[in-house]
Parts: sequence; structure tokens; C-alpha cells
Amino acid sequence: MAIAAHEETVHGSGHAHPSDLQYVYVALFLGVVTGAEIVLGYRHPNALIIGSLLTLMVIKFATVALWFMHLRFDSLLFRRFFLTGILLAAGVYIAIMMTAFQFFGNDTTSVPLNKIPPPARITR
Amino acid sequence: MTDTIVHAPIPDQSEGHHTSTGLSNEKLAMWAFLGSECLLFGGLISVFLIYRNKPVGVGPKVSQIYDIPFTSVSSFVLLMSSLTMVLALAGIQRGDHRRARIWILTTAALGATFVAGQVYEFTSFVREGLGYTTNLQSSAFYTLTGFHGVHVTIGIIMLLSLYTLSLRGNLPTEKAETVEIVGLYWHFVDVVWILIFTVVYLIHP
Amino acid sequence: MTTTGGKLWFGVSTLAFFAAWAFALGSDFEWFGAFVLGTISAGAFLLGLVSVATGDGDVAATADPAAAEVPARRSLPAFWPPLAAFGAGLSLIGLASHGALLYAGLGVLALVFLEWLVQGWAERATGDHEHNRKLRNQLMFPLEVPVVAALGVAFIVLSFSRVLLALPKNGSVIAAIGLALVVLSLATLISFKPTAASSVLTAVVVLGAVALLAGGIVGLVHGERHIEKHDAEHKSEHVANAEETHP
Amino acid sequence: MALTEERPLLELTAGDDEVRQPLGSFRRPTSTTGWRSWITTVDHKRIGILYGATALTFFAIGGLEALLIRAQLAQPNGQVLSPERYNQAFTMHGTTMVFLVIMPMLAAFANYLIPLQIGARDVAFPRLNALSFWIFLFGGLFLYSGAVLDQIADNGWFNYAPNSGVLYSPGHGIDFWTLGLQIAGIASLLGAVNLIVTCINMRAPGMTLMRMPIFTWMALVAQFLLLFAIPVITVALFLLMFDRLFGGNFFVVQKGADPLMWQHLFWIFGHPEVYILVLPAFGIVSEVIPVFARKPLFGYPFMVFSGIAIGFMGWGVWAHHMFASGAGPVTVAAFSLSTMFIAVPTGVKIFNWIGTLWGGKLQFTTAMCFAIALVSQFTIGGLSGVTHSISPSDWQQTDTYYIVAHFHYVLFGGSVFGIFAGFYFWWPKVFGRCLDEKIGKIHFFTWLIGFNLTFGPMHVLGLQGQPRRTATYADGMGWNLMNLLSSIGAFTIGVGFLIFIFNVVKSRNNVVTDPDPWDARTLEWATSSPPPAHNFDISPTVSSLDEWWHRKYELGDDHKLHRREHPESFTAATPPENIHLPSPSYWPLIIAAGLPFIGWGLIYSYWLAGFGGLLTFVGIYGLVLEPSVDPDAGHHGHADTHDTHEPEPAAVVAGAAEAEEDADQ
Repeated sequence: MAIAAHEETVHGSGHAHPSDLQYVYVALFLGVVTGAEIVLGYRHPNALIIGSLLTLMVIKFATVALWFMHLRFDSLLFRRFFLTGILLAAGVYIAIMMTAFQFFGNDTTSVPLNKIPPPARITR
Repeated sequence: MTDTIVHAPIPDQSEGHHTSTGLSNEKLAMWAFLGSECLLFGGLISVFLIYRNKPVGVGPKVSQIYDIPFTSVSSFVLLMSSLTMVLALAGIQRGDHRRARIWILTTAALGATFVAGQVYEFTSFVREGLGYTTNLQSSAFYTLTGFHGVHVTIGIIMLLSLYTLSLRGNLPTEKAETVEIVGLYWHFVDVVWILIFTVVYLIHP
Repeated sequence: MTTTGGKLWFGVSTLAFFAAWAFALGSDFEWFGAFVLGTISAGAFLLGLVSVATGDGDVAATADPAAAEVPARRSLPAFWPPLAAFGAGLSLIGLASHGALLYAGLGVLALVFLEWLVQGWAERATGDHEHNRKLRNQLMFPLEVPVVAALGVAFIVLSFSRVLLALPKNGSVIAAIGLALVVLSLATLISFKPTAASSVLTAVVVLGAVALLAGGIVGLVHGERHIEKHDAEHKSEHVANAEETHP
Repeated sequence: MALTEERPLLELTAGDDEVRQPLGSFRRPTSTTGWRSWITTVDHKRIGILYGATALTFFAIGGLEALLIRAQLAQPNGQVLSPERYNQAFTMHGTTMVFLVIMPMLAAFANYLIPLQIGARDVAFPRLNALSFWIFLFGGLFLYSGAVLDQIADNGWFNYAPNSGVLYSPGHGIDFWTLGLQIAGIASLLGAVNLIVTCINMRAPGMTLMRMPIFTWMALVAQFLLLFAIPVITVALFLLMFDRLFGGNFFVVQKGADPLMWQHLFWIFGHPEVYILVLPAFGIVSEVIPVFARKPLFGYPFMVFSGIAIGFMGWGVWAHHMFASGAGPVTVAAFSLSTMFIAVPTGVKIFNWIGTLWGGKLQFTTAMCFAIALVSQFTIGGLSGVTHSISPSDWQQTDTYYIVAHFHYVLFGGSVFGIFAGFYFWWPKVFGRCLDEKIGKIHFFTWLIGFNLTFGPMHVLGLQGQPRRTATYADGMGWNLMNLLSSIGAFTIGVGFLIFIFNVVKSRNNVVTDPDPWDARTLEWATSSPPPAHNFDISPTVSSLDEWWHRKYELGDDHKLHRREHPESFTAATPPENIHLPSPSYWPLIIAAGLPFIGWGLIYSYWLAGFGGLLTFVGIYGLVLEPSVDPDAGHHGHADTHDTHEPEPAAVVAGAAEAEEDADQ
């Protein structure tokens, strides 16, 4: 699974964490990206807009994970654990959307909703 | 017989590394847990996305009543709370407990602002006619965002507990890792909101 | 000197007094409830006087001052009596007005009862004050820390969401960003002032809490702003069409 | 009233318990014997035994349910159970066997063996370990508490929507099922995190990953599967719970919901779950076979990597449970292929076992018999599994007894045989007493015959078209004989279980003298049987795979193996004094005890849920704030190198708060 056959090296405490100011810069960057996202969000959604929104989302995600969650500096093992989770989640759930629900195509509900009788009232 | 055995000196004994990899057990556990959480939130997000594409029988669509400006502010607040969280950690790692406390408290306050915003959002959505049971989308929406909100709330409770511990002197610099682990949880919750904000709020058909 | 017992009765008296007024105003001067609360207030005041006069009936305290040579039990400042009175008052008001207040009051009473009991026990558990304190904390921290933290979250969230709901739509956006910026800049300021005493931080937090509480109450009294209801299917189609031009 | 009663200062003398622990204060538990020591224990070995005992109890219950089913089906138009009761019986049978028997049984082995096999003092988080067990136990009790109120789930262990909705299942049975499994899920998740960290971080010096015993490896892969699969079922259960308790619409078809949503979520969990159930059993037989074949495991690295490959590929095959649901040609084709591929690493394992047996000096002990039975019976189950991957044939088999036959060959012939191989193999290690070999053989053959008699005919019945989950069948369908045989087989298995219990009781007097009676290979046999609380008097240093074997045998000048006179053991003449073990604690029990109240509260009254929530929350904080090693416990000296250290508060709060939240929603 996430751990490969070889051992992780012992991480020293010597690696330099960023200074407070650097963290502030990272946060400012995140703020700017969020601003860009909001502006894009007001556009009529087409493939390009959606694509750039998703890209910005990934950038933000990665920035927080790498800087604030220290994945940049910490052991590779942590990164593998997290990535395994993310990739598995992305894999199985995108597979559901694609295969079963044809999420990226048209809607699959064939019966118009108003044709289905309302559920009987259940009292317990 | 055992007293004749001479064991080779164990290299990682001296430097305070107790573990085979030199990584802290607690941090590793937290990362494993976060990996697991990915599948939890992934499931809720995909259920919402799938059900959002379905027609609603009753009530408004969620996307009709989004208050994007307000949600943007909420996202900004949560993002900034990640900054303050990391500053708190940097503080306690330097042994600067005063700053660490200030930033922990700030993070908790920002988190609470976010949750307050969510309560406001939910209330106004309900007033607009989108109750939890109204339609498919509403159930999925409230469950997803509510679940995230509960995570934030638990995070705040942990932060306030840390604050109390720190005030009582039970959070010395050696235990900075406790703050780091709570921080990991906090950032994770933030990262999930980054996903939700884009995928649920900004991109809608 | 006001004794511990005296504090309790005076607290009850004060709270009952205010409760009587609150009840009277809230129930449009329904006399019976206000009369009962007023009587409680007066009775508690009398009992308080008796309690002070007799020094809580403590024989040792009045009889032999020389006996004070015995090392005094170090009591923590007991704010339980006024709090108990507050809880009692709250539940009385709740009884007359709103169920939630009753439950809140009963909750406060139960908590005070528990805390007082444990403190009373712990203070004479052993002869070692330090050890007593440890025992008490060991027993009560698991309850206190999460409950206090949860109450803190609930306090901020409920108060501030009332404010947001009362404000107009754009106002709530501004209020939210405003609060966040105020919190951030205050924190930055304090963190850059290493000389600032910890009392400054406490003062800021207390002031903020009071402001938030006031805002929450004002918001509650003002009521929510009018929010238009989207209901029918045809209307949602109408809005869907409008969405083509506006996100 | 004298509110200020004075008491003279008592003179404090060190160690004067009378003074330091006055009346009414909670004393930290210190006992090492008696019931109190068991409910407060944080020792991984005791927790393993607790898991095993609980799982065996549930095994008896689930077995009785199976016998009810078979009694009903022994003859056409059976009258033993009403259709409602029949539905409840097969639902609870499946749920019990999967969640309350095999999973905890494997957790028992993993808990007991992993720290011993990797040379650790305990797991990474001993108190969290105790918490996992208690949560599991209370989850199981909660699940069965519905039976007391006659609210029993009756929808099958997969609980398909929309049949599980309020409309079609108006009672509370499904609510008990949903909440009970969520509680049990918390236990599995915490256990998985704990064991993963243990395997990665707590290994003895020199114990590299590729020197880890194969059981530890397979259990580790299974823990990873749990780690990532539990949240998926949690989502599904959570949504179902919201549907049923709070009027959500997730599986309400009338509101436009898609019932396939449940099936997907359930089987994304469900298929990795299959490997969770079987991989550790594979690990067990991979330990047993080399010992009794007197040969090292053939192709150890292949075994490891095929286990990992199974773990990964197990995520890509779930839709083969849904071929008949109209998933579409592309989906069916893709999942057919991936299902065929997953047979490859499984086949690798089977060939490796055969390779280990080949040319070995085989000793047919009971453990070995069970292990070989696993290899053969699981292969039958695996092959019938491959027939499902071909979707046209799957369409014929879906919802027939063929499927029942298949998964019983895999789970009984695979997991349960593996587990019993483990019982016979490690019983002397755990209890210092041997199970009787002669009775064991009788047990084994009763089971082998009974098992094949029960599930073999089901293949035929399935192909003849007898549907699953149907309370009766008409006479004259040609199913009578096979059903009768199958029922006879089921009762034979029941008799076999009684023989096993008899063997267990009888083993009291069968004390072993040699701590290593099988001349085994791995580290757990290098300490006394049963092991001391701290596992090894001397911390092991590892230099090879099968470390204990290499310490016992050396290659002589004549190029033959010689047993060393005194192999380097890890037991000292005088027990070491400087080992700090975490102190026992009441808190795990308290945390877990709150969870069923939350469940009952959500179903019946929120006040109860509030009480349960408070109990759990207080318990979590109590556990976190309590120092893991009791400062008053009277340990002296400095910490040992392999001192197990405890979770920092945050990790536990986060983990347990999560648990709380899962249950609280």
C-alpha cells in the first residue's frame, strides 16, 4: 500500500520551517487565488471556466497541504498516506459517477418525477 | 545463558527516536486517519454531485439560492484560520507560548465565525423554502456541508481545550506536537472546504 | 463579613427580584407569578441576613478566635452561590416563559450542584492542598474542559448568527468579513506587543464576548430580516431562466 | 451548618495510600488478576483474547441462526420459521458472521500476534487498542439489543435500498443495524490506525519491512483496506440513517433518488471487505504451512507483493456484485476484466503454498490439516468466483444458491478454516496449554465433511435455480434431496463446533512444557508461553526473516542443519525491572459505554443520546488527560527503549471525537 518496501530515513529536526512572514505570504497567495476563483465563478460556466476553477482548486489544496500541513518538509511517508487516500477516493468515486450515473453526460432519470406517485405517509 | 549475549548498541535509542522510522506515532496515526477521511468526504461530495444533476420535484434548486458573496467571505475566514493555526504552531515550536495562545484563540474565533456563517446560511436557506427533507439536493447539500461544519466545530473544541491546557501550563514546548496534530486536522478541514467551495458552490450547472 | 451562606441567599434574592420584574414585564403584569418571585426574593434576603448574623452557624468561628491557629482550609473563591441563584432564577423565568430557559436553568443548577459537591469534597479530602487540587482536577477536568469549550463555541455561533440573520443581505457579508478582520488585526496587534500583559488579552476577550452577546440579543430582539421564499416548480424555472444571465 | 469544618493537616508519608487516595476518589486500576484487570486492561495480548472470546460467542450465535435457516429449508414448505423470522435469521446470520465474528477474530490474531512478531512491547497506542475492543463489543451488543425489543433487521446483510427505507421497513430493525454497524466501524477504524502505526513504527531493531512475518504483512494490508473501506460504508450507513431518522431523501425513489447509489457505496466497501476477511487468514496459513512442512515459505516476497496487489486490485472490482443491476455494457466489461485479473495474485499465493508443501517433511497436525483445507477449499471458492466474473454466467447465478455456495467456500473454507488453523497453532502460545490433537482431528474431519456437505450441494441447487433469501420452496422442484443434504451438513458443522468447545475445556489440563512446541520460526515463539506482560525480557534484535529459526539452527561443517544447544532466547533469568508499560484504565470502557446510548437515543429519545454523548465526551477527555503511565504505580528506573508511548491528547481527541461524531449524527 502506501509504504514501499524500503525504510524511510530518519528525519532530522534540522530542516528549516518557513518563517511567520513566509506563512503570511502563502496565505496572501491563497487569498488572491480565492479572489480569482470568485471572479471566475461569476462567469457563465463553460469547459474552460470549469477547467480553470478546478485547476485553481487543486493549486489551493496543494498549497495548504504542502505549506501549512508541512508536507513539503515532512517525511515522504505522510505524503503517501494522504495521497493514497486522495487517489483512492478520486478513483472510486469518479468511477461511480462515470460508469453508473453517466454524470458527465445527460441525466439518467427517465421517468418524469411528477409521474411517480408520492410516497405514502408513514407513521411510526 | 542470557548474560553472555552482547547486544549490539541500538542506534536509535539515544536521540529520543522511539520508533522504527523515527516518525512520531501520533503524527503517523493522524495522517492515516486523514487518509481515511478523504474517502468519507469524497463519498459525501460525490453523492451531492450526482444528486445535483437530478431534477428537483419540489422546492428550489440549491444553486438558485446560493449566496456566493457570503460563502466567499466564509471561505476566506476559514483560509485565514489556517494561517493563524500555522502561526500558533510556529509559536509553540519556538517556545513562544504567549503568541501560540493568541493564535490558537484566534483560530478558534475564526472557526466559530465560519460556523456561525453556516448557521446563518442554513437558516436563510430554510426560510427560502429549502428544508432538509425538501428534495434530493437539499438532503445531500445539508448533509455534506453540515458534516463539514461538525468537523469544524470539533476542531474548535479541540483548539479551546488546547488553550485551556496551555493556560494551565500543561502544554510545554515538548508537547508542541499536540498542537501540530490538531493543526493537521484543522488544515484538513480547511482543505475539504476548498474542495466544497469550488465544486459545490462555484461550479454549478 | 458576608459569609458563604449569606452570599447564596443574597444571590437568590437578587436573582428572584430581577426574575419577578422580568416575569411581570414578559407576562404583561400577570400578578401571581410576580408575587411568588417577589416573596422568594424577600424571604431569601431575610435568610441571608440571618446567615450573616450567625456567621453561617459556625461555632468555631464565633466561639474561640484562638482556635484559628488550626491551618485554615484553603477555599477556592466560591462563586457557586451566585451561580446557583442565577440558575434557579433562570429556571423560574423559564417556567413562566420558555421551555428552553427552564432547561438551561436546570442545567446550570445541576452543574453548580456537581461542582460545589466536588469542591466541597476535594477541599477536605486530604491535608495536602496541592494534592487536593490535583484530585479535584483529575475528577472534573474531563467534564469541564469539553463542556466549557462546547459552550464557548455555542455562544459565539448562536450570537453571531443572530446578528447575521438580522442584518440585510449585504450587511451580513460585511459583518462577517468585518468580524474576521477585527479578530485577525487584534490578534496581530497583541502578538506584536510582547510587553502587553496577559490581562490585555483577557480584557479583549471579555470585551469581545460582551459585544457579541449584546449583538446577539439585539439581533434576537430585532428578529430575522425578511427572506423571500422560493417555493413552486414554475418559480424555480423562472429563476432558472434568469440564471442564464446572472450566475 | 458548618460549611467550614476544619480538619488537621494529616502528615503525609510517601506511599501512604490511605492519605493520597481518600474515600470517593477514583483510584486508577492496578489489579493484574480478576475481572477488574480484564475490563481495564490495555495489554494487547489480553485484548486479543477478549476479541477472540467475544467473536467465538458471536460465532455460536451466528451459527445457531444458520441452523435455523437450514432447519427451515431442510424440507419443502418448511414451517420452522415464519417468512419474517426467516428474513431476520439470514440477515442477522450474515451480519453477525461478517462483522461480529470473522473481523474481530482476525482482529484478535492481529492484536495478539503483531507486536510479538515484530518484537515490540505492545501496539503503538495500547489504550486506543482497549477502546477499539470495547467499542466493538458495545456495537455488537447494540446490534443485538434490537432483538430484545423485537426490532430485528430483515433486509439481508447488504441491506439494499429502497427496501431499507422507512416505506418498506417501517420497524426499527434497520435502525439498530445501521447504528450498530457504525459503532462497530469506529472500532475497526481505530484498530486499523493503531495496527498500521504499530507495524510501521514499533518494529524491533533490524526488523525491516521485508523481514516481517507474513501474517503481520497480510494483517497490515488488511488494516490498510479497513482504513480506506470503513469510511465508505460509514457514508452509506450515515445517509441511510439520515433517511430513516430525519427524513432525508438519499434512497427515496419517489423523490428521484437512485437505489444504485446504495449498492455502489456498499460494494465499494464490500469488496475490499472480502479481502479484509480473507487476507489475514492467508497470513495465518502462510505461517502454519512452513512450520509443519519444515521448509521456509516458498517465495516470501511474492507472497507479500501478491497480498499488496490483492489489496490494491480489491478496489477495482466492486461492480461485479452488480452485473444484474443494469450497469451498462462498458461497466460490465471493465469490471469483468478486473475481476478476472484479481484471480492472478490469489493464484500466486496458492502456488506458493503448494511450493512450500512440495518436498517438505509434512507433519499433519490439526493446524496443518486446517491450513491445507484452506488451500484446497478456498481454491474451489476462488474458481466459482471466477465464474461470476463472466457476466453472462453471472446473470444466471445472481441471487441463486450458487452465490451462497461461492461465498461460503471463500469465507468458511477460507477465513474460518484459516482462523481455526490459527487456533490450533497458537493455542499453546496464548494459553500455555495445547488443544488435544486427537480431538482436534475429529473436529477437523467433522468440519471438512460437514462443510462440503453443506455448501457443495448449493452449487447444484443454485444452477437448478433455487433463489436465495426465500423462506420456502415448493415440493417437486427437484431441490429436496440437495437441501436435505445441505441441512444435514450444517448440523454436522454444529456438532464439530461442540467438539471444538469440548477440546477447549479439556485443554485446561494439557499444560505445555516447551514454550515452542512446534519448533516454529517466528519471534513470538522466542519468549515464554504464555508471554509475560512485557513480551520480551530482552528487546529482540533481528537480522533475518524467520529470526527465531535462524537462532535455533545453524549450518554445520558437514553442510547439514544442526540445532544449537541453547539458542539465543529473549527470556532473562531475572525479569527486567525498568520496563514501563501503560497503566490500565477505566476510560476506554466508559467511552464505549456511551455509544449504545447515543444509538438508542437517536432511535427513541434524544435525552438518552445526550446522556450517551456526555458519557463518551467525558470519557474521551478523561482518557486524554490521564497520563498513560500512572505516576503512582510505583515504577522505578528509566524508560526502556521500547517503552510504548501513548497518543498525544490531540490524536486521541481527533480520533475519538471523530468516532463520537460518527455516532452522534
